[in-house]
Amino acid sequence: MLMAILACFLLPLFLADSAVNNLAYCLVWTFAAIGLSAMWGYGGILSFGQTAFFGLAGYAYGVFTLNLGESPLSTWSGVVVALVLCFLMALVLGYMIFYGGIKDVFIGIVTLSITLVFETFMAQTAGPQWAIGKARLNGFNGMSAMPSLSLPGLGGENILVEGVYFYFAVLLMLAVVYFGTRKLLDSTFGLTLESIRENPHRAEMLGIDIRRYQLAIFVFGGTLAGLSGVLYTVWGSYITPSSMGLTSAAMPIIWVATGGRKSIPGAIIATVALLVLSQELVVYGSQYALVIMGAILLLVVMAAPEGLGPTIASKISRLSKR
Amino acid sequence: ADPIKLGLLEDASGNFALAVLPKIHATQLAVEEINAKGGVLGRPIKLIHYDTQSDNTKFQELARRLVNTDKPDVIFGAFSSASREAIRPIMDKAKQLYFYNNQYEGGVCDSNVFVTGAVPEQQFSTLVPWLMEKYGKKVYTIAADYNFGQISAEWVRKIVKENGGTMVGEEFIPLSVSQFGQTIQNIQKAKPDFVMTLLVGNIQSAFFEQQAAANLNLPMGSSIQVGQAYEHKRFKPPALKDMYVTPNYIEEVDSPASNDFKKRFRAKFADEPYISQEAANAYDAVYLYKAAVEAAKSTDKVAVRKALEAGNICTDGPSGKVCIDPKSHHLTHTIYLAHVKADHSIEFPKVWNDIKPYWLGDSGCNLAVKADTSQYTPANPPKR
Amino acid sequence: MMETPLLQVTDLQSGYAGSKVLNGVTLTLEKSEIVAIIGRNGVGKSTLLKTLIGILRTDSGAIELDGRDLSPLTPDVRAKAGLGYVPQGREIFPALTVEENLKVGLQMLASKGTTEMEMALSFFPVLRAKLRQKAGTMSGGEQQQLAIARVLVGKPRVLLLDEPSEGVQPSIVQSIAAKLVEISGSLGIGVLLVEQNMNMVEMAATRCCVMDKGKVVEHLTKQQLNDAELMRRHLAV
Amino acid sequence: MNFLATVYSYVYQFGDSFAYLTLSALGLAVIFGMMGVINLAHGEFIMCGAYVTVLTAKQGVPLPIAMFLGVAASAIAGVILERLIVRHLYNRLFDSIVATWAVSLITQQAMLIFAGPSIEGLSTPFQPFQLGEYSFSTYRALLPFFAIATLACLFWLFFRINYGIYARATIQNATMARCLGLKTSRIYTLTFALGAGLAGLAGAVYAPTITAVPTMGSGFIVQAFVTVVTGGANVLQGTLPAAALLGFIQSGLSANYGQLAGQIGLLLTVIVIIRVLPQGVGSLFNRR
Amino acid sequence: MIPILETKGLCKSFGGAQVVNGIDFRINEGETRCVIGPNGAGKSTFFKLLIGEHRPTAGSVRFQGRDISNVLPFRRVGLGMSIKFQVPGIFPDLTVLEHLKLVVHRVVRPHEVSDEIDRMLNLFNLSSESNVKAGNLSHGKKQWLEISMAVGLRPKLLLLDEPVAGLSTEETEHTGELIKRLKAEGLTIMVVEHDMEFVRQVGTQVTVLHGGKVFADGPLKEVLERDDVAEIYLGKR
Ligand SMILES: Nc1ncnc2c1ncn2[C@@H]1O[C@H](COP(=O)(O)OP(=O)(O)OP(=O)(O)O)[C@@H](O)[C@H]1O
Ligand SMILES: Nc1ncnc2c1ncn2[C@@H]1O[C@H](COP(=O)(O)OP(=O)(O)OP(=O)(O)O)[C@@H](O)[C@H]1O
Ligand SMILES: [Mg+2]
Ligand SMILES: [Mg+2]
Repeated sequence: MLMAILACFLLPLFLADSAVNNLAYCLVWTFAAIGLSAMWGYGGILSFGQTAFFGLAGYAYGVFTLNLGESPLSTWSGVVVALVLCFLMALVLGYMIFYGGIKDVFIGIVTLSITLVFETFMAQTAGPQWAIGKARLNGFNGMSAMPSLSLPGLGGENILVEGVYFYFAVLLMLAVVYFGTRKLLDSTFGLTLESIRENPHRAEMLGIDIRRYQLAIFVFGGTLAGLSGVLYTVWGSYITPSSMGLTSAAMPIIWVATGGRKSIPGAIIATVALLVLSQELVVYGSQYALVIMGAILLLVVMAAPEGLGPTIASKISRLSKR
Repeated sequence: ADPIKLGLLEDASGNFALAVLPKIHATQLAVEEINAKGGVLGRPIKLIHYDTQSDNTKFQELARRLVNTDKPDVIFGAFSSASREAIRPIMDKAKQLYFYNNQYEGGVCDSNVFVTGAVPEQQFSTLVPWLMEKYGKKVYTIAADYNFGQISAEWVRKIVKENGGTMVGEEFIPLSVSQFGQTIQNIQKAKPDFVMTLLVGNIQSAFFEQQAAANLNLPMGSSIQVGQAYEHKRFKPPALKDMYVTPNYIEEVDSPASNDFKKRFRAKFADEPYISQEAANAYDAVYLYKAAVEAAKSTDKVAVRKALEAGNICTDGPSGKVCIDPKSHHLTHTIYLAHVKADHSIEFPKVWNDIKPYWLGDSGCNLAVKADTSQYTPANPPKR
Repeated sequence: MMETPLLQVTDLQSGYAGSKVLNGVTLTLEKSEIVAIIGRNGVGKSTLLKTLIGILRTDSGAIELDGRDLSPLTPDVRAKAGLGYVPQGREIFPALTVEENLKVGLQMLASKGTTEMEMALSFFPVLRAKLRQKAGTMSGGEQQQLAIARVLVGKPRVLLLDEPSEGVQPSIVQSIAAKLVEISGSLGIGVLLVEQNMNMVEMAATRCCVMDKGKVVEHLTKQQLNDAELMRRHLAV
Repeated sequence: MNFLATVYSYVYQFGDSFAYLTLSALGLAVIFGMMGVINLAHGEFIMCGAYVTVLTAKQGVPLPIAMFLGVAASAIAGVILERLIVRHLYNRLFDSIVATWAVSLITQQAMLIFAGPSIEGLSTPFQPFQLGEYSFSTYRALLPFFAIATLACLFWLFFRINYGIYARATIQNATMARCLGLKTSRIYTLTFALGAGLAGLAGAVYAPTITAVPTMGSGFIVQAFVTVVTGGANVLQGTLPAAALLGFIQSGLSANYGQLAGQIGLLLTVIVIIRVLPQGVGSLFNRR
Repeated sequence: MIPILETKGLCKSFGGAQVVNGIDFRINEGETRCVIGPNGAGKSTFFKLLIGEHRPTAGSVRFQGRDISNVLPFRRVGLGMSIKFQVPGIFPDLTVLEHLKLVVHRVVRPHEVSDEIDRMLNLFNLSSESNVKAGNLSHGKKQWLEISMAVGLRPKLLLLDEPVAGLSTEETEHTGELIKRLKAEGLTIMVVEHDMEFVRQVGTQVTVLHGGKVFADGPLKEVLERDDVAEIYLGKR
């Protein structure tokens, strides 16, 4: 994985700027997928709520920076504020869910309901009365024109973190998040989570406060989804309620399931692969894009029962053994 | 010669595909016709179409890709206002020449954007007073609960008031609602003289059959029904009985220009369910662009925009002659009042010729002089 | 002329993905015989029964019931052919009521099975009192009794019992043993009894096979079974 | 009289909401509740039922028979889907999310390409009736009764004849069920087909009231999932009270505060219910 | 002597069924107590009330002098109780090693974890299975693993619900020895078992539950000799 990330740092040497920009877009989503994989693959929590955090963070960044301008301080604190908000919302929501004894699919539906409430609500904020400070929420049309991230330059000019710089920034964050997550999940914390996934009841009888662990991983995953949301908003200067709705909410689940729930690299690879694939299909497959996409997904599910990540890994190890 | 690249972002799948497919086909038809006659300035037009799948985030993604990778000379596209607003900032940032070929809620005053669809001052200023005259002054509006519906409803409200009528009800419907029992009863309770329906998408279109089944029996007015998603063809009569719409073109228009257009269209797309007003707008847009390029003698974006703003770019389209208004970048239109009869056949009780998209210009938007990228509403007009 | 045995297992091999557990088990079971299978934990006793009923695929060897080879058949066909299986760990249907659990067993019969049901209930009286209780909320021993009753109502010709005494109170173990002896004798049923409970084995078994490492390593007669010292040696292997 | 009409109008709205929630949910309740398969192609079965109903009715087949054909077609589609795909995923239920989602994508878009963006609809049967200042659709007024009748049939099928027992046994522990002589693969197929058929029924029943388009299924799916899950683990006992409760709240809110309040209220109610009854509404009725 | 655990009037009913019906019970520190009784007597329910999995409908539980009736289960474990359930509750997808790691890291300092795990593997004869997923273990090994987890938590009070069900004779004896050793270390142990030989091996004091009530209580010998106990539970000897 380290090699892969290093290779990604070198990619801009070979790719056109627009391709790098596009790749950055795909990488932006991987955080939400990593979060879900940790939550679902390790903690057994199937959340449909990743896009709610995604949206919350996006809107938070938008509202914050549209009000406070495009200085480096404003944009970066926008990121922090958005993440903190997601953290808090996940904490409250997770507290309600796990300390309220909600389990299994019920978690999925509660999180889905919350996501849809949030979406439905944001979609009707079209009127001028829906504004926070200078930022109009703008309903279904979404918010746009948020500033990009920037860094203070030497000559007083700010350097915009755009294009290749943005790509590097995302890649750097991905590396940090990936290794951080690995470390977290390889520790006894991860093992405890797995035991909760396998048999929550028994885990509790080992003296484990399962609610605390579940809450912790839920908050972790939700905050990562928030990171995706902020970066997405920064990338496109745009956030809309439809990036939270049912179709969008299903996407992280599809990616993670395709990649193999328990495999973080699998989640990353599947996210990027499926996003790139769906774009290329739109470009070259015209109206057959969705049909082909569906067929490919079906094939993957039927042929790679463990998910893409583990299946590829075992293929490689088998090949290298020869 | 080098082809002229025309980027097209339209929904060939998803919720809006139904209304958008005729638009795509009309664009293809116009491009094919022009290429068959030797292209523009001797250069063929190459169409680059990405299917945006009725998804705003896809619009955003693909617009960027189009602008950065394919670098087209002009971009056409977007159906819903939301999708237009998703890509407009990208067009502005890249100073990309962009045509939005759809009727909409009006008010976009943007240097980089040209709009070939009809706007409220063309559709509502004609329709609403006419209906009030004929049926009475009490009006009830149901509208899709997003920017398009809200701003359109604002227009209706304003025009009703200006003409001495009253709004007896106004209801905004979330886009995911398909069950209208309650709405129908609210309308019955309010006893309006007619209902303005500004419903968007397949899901909301369920209203028509349901109001007929519950025997609501009121005349209806709209800027979008019939002309976009041909509800009168999709629903069984008399679901749309006494619907009045003001499109700038629909298939039923019976003029030599229209009939000729329909013939060419059907020759290429024999089983197109309906040739809608947006099909005509998309078709006209290609010819308007052609005219502008020929006037500018170049595809240079600045030059073409200058040409479009000169005030003499017109084309003879399916609905007759249409011209670009230099101030607002919108189009003059002939507006047809279409009345859906009990058997769902269409009659045209009235036609208004050459209605200008005057509101933006009158209230202070003048793109030929002053650059802008905003969208205005009656409540929030341009600052002078 | 040699009569074909009721159940003949020859050189049976099977196992789980990647690991072979049975290394050629051979045994016969005659009518009215109760053959106990004993052995230490993990030697493959349950695997043997799972292979006989068909949950696990036969890798090689044969399973013949009245001379008919069962090995290519699916479990439901084998059940219809007369194998009745009580798995280890009960595996009752927890969300079904006791009565519904029994009805699943009854579908083996062509008739409505009123008498069979009555027979099972009179034999396990705890069940009668709890017919409408969800099986999953019953106590461990009650569930075990249900699992046995569920198979008995289907009138199998060969019973495959995997530790049926587990979790059952001593007095009921005794009566199960007695009942097994009675029905195998009167109805000509053959019973393969996997057991750890030596009391049960002594009370019920007519003969005994000792398993180790996926093989039958020893056959013991009824007399040898009663020799406690001998048994101890065998079980300690 | 007018008071009566107003009262009836509330009842009518409630019934309408209830019927819609129940009928959209039943197919899912069987497939998800009984088999645990998260069937994201639920909407496409609904579409299938609607399309077949409309197309055959257009050919002059009487509406009830057309509806029956719609149901049958969905059930057959269910058999095919189960045999080809779902069957291989029973022990990895989460993968069935991806698989059925893929099937849904393929079906929607293939329908759009091959059957066109829409077909002409039907009219709602029966004349409307008038009560005070309101008029009502007779067909819709009857739907709640139809929904209850359907539920009753299902209840009978699952609890009173042994098929239900066998199906539930299979779903709880297929291996053991097989060892007891059940043909589990046939039971799976039948149950899936039943669920698909019920989804088709929703499509068939609502076909005359909406237009059939390839994406129509998505209009049903959220309500369906929400109702099923609110109903809780015990699907058949849960669906009715869940739909009644949700329908009551939704119709009440939209009558007084508009459709948006109805939509948001519905979702919030779900959250509250699950918070209060973590096992769903059905668990209230479990203690026999 | 101070009792380590004491219950007063402990009751539990499900719906209408009164399963535990006013149990007054006390056990002193360092004692080993066997709890026996017919199937469905309420033994497992009693244990679950002690560990907190069920909430009592009436009555109280005191542990080390503190009323823990309203303390959550995992906190009770933290206070020094641990349980082996009747049905092995394992984590099917985790290896044996991971199970032990999970348990051990809760009670020893990080650098001692691996030594302690090795010690446990040896103690419980699981070394050869250390990398096997628990779901793939034989039934007996699962029981073993379950016991090892309960013991590995180093509780003050150990609750064992049918620890030797499904264990071979040899392993049963081994378990008996283990329990004696733990007792010698001062651990308080409560055991539910139907295997009378095992009960005789480990127990000195016996409590008989019947119908949710304490039916008999006293020294092992005395209780097992009683005719009424034989009638409801032991059967003929
Ligand atoms: N599902 C499985 N996958 C892989 N291996 C398994 C599986 N089940 C059992 N095994 C292995 O097969 C071997 C035999 O197991 P089996 O359950 O047949 O033993 P047993 O003789 O019944 O033991 P016990 O007396 O403990 O029940 C064991 O080594 C066990 O680890
Ligand atoms: N949730 C419940 N609902 C109804 N009855 C229950 C429930 N849980 C347990 N019971 C009943 O309570 C009784 C006691 O069960 P328990 O498991 O405590 O018995 P036990 O003494 O452990 O028996 P065994 O020796 O068979 O394990 C049983 O008769 C059982 O049917
Ligand atoms: Mg075994
Ligand atoms: Mg018990």
